[in-house]
Amino acid sequence: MKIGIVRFPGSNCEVDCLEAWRVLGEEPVMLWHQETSVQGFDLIVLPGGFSYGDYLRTGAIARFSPIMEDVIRFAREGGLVWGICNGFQILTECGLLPGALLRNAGLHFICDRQYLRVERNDLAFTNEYERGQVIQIPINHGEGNYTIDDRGLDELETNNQVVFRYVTEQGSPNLQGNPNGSRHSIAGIVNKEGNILGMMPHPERVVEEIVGGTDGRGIFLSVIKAWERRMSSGS
Amino acid sequence: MDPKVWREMGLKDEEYDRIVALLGREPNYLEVGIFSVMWSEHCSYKTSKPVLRKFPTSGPQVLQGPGENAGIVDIGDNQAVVFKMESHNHPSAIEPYQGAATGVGGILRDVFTMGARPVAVLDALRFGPLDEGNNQYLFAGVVEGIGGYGNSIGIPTVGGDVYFQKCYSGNPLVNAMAVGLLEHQDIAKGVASGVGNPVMAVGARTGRDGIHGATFASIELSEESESKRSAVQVGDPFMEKLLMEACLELIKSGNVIGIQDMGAAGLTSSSSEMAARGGSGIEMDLSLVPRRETGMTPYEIMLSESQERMLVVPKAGKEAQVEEVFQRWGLEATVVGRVTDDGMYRLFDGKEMICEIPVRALTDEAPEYRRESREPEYYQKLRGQDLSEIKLKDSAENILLALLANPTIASKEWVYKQYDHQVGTNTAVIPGSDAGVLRIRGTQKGIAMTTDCNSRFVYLDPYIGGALAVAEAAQNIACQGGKPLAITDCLNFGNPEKPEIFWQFEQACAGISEACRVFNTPVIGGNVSLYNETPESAVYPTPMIGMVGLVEEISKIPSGKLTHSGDNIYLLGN
Amino acid sequence: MLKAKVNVTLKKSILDPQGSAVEKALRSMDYPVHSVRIGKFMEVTLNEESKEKATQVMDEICRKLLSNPVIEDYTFELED
Amino acid sequence: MLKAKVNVTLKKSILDPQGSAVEKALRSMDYPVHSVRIGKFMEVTLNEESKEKATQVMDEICRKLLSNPVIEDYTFELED
Ligand SMILES: Nc1ncnc2c1ncn2[C@@H]1O[C@H](COP(=O)(O)OP(=O)(O)O)[C@@H](O)[C@H]1O
Repeated sequence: MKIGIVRFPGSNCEVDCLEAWRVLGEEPVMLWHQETSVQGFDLIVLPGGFSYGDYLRTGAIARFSPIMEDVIRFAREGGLVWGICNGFQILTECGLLPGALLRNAGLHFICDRQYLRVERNDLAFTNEYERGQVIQIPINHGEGNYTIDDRGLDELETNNQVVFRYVTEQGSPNLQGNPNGSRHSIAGIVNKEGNILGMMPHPERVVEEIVGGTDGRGIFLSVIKAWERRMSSGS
Repeated sequence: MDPKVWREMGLKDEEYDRIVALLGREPNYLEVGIFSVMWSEHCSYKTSKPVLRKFPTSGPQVLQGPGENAGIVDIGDNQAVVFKMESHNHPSAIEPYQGAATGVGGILRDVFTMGARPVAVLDALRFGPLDEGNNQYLFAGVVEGIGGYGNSIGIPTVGGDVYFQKCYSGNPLVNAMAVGLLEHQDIAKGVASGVGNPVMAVGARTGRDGIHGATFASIELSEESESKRSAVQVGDPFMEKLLMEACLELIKSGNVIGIQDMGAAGLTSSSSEMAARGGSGIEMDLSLVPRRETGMTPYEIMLSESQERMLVVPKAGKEAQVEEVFQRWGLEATVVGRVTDDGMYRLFDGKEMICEIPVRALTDEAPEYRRESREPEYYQKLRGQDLSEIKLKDSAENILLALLANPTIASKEWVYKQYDHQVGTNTAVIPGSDAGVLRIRGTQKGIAMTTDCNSRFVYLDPYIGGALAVAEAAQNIACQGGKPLAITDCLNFGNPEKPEIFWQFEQACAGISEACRVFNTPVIGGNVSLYNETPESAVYPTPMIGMVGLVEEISKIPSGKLTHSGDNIYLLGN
Repeated sequence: MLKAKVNVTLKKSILDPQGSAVEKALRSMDYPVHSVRIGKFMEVTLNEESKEKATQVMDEICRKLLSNPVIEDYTFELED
Repeated sequence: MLKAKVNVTLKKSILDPQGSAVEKALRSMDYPVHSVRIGKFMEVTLNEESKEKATQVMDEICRKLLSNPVIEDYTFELED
């Protein structure tokens, strides 16, 4: 599988992503933000970090990096794009995903283990999980408070675009389980077509037991499986 | 020259006379400024040097002891750990967020300038009680600043400690430690050598930030220091991230003779120290230094403490390669001078020579003081106290509850949850245990790290307290399965010109030395922060210890948690 | 050169936790504060002499980069 | 009630990393930008009718809480 990880100035989880894929047997390619083509890739990952220092707004400047034009084309043509944390922020800034990420309601940066509920498992990104499964994935952000207007929120829910929700250990998406004030406890969403995933939590941090768990593996394995299926069905 | 000039810059009259003797003439204004920062306590260690010389600093594991930007210890397999701790107390008292943030930035530069990729940060913090004055504001601002910088640049903060004690009201301590990893062949040093080799300024442009910061760190805090506020610098972690990547790439390329961070006293200290280490001379043309602001004088350029800058001496002919690496990271690299062989420190403004000083006069010839030392009165008085006369004022249960509720003892989750402690995906033990542990990718090994110092003990008995700080660090490392390797320290004390304070300093250092010999953990680097006083009092003597240990088999580290009901609990020791 | 002063504010419908925090802090200090909203203030100097062109440029960069229309509004003023 | 509009800016000689990053970005997008400085904009509504008192209050809270005099300057304007 040909995976590209985009490295923006200020990205800081790109190597973690690379290593996570390696643990699961893939060998991704690092793409410098000044490149102009993502032709031929099967998946583009926008990693976490503080692209351009996250000055002004998170992800706001990265969106104008030369490579993003082709990433947008790639995504619109159905290519798989996965934005993690800062990557999610970039995806909303460039309009590939709806809504925006505001400062955490508690105003503090949060680094913590967080329970998530997997809302759907029919995606290339989630087929290895059960629907409704509660997984523990670290969060690490100062601005992960997902917001969108009422109509947009309705649309997300109606179209089943919410992929991960912040929940308590028992799986309830209530106030107590919501670390940052996100509307409807939204932790991750996809576009209508299901090929663009944006999420605040960091699954690449939990693919090895020694550094805290393996609940994040599911996404990586799902993508690999979806790709293998596609290859074997010859499409 | 009007004595007011050097006195305001913090030089004593006899120091000025010494300068005149060394130069054989009166210095000009710029030269006085340069001497004043180089001979400040912060840069010259003029008070502490005689004491620090007694630290054990060698051992088979030590690849680099004190004297460089950071110390290095061997961990086998051609790998080594680089670490150092530094204070940013005074800037944090004035502007907590930026003071703490730039503290992290500075200590990270000390580590990557050695050629190591920083892998962890620790922070040792001391504040006054939270219900008093602006301590809450300082605490919140400092924690946010440390997180703000470390999180952004993407180095995990994996440990540290926090105490709240009356003596720190108005004079908080903010000590940051950075730990890096490298392979032996990548070790870089802060030397300028090889006649004709270029000297390059890289990274951020120079502005009027923090002029006289080094001197500022060497005086007591007072109402007046409020007005010396130009000493506040703003950190730019994004710039530092780019600078770090560019420097590491450059060092790997093998084109670097020497490299050093422009920290306290900026261009002045980096260039003169590099020349001194290389046994060379250096000359620079200040009109070539990239500036952020217009109309800066040579004095301002030399004393600016703008952050995120480095001085690099590449091999002659490799200037273009250096520029190319920095350009790719969106940074500037500019030739500002060259290495000479006559041991002189010369500055030019275009064609005009504006400073000429023997390099050694700035470094080796800095004055050294043997301060008077006197046992303080409180010491014998407290020692004479009969502890058996102290009665419990409440039930044991209530006392336990009160202790657990004490912010110094209570959980520090509020602090470390604001720090990214996992980025890099190597953190095997996150904050909240005895020591942070990182696995070393591709090996079975790990490194454990901690910061410790119970300053109340040190106050009560500086010798034993100093030794205990090392012992506590060693215990914390051992509890996480590590074998202590070496320490760095950050010696926070009051005004050493007071004999009682100097006594505390000497005693504590002697205690640290003894403990380091016992644990076989040499001191491979550190930092001294004196004059930690407010008009009311000095802080408790606080020799912070930062220790790193080697974990042979990372898979075997204990969890430090009570996991099964019914398990036995043992108390070890006497 | 022309200088523009830009104010970027969160849309009314968007919660402003930072503003609320400051509001609470001020109230607890007994100031007669009803509400606080926090946004951004930017000064942009353009290498441009024509006011008309400058207005065009400012409008474009405010829309594209300086504000996020999903959550923010902007206003700007050109100085003489 | 009276409304005050507050601009908080970094002092001239203080480094503005945000501003520089935005400046560079705009230049690389080919806008004729000379410089950008970024500060804060706040709207404070006071439970206060007297302009004089409101000015006093605003001055105080700007100094004490809304700006950090070590690195920032502020200006405010009362609206009618
Ligand atoms: N400033 C800090 N930064 C990061 N971690 C911290 C900090 N303060 C405390 N911690 C974490 O919390 C742990 C417990 O702290 P503390 O309650 O002071 O106990 P201890 O005395 O065992 O160090 C520390 O070992 C460290 O891992």
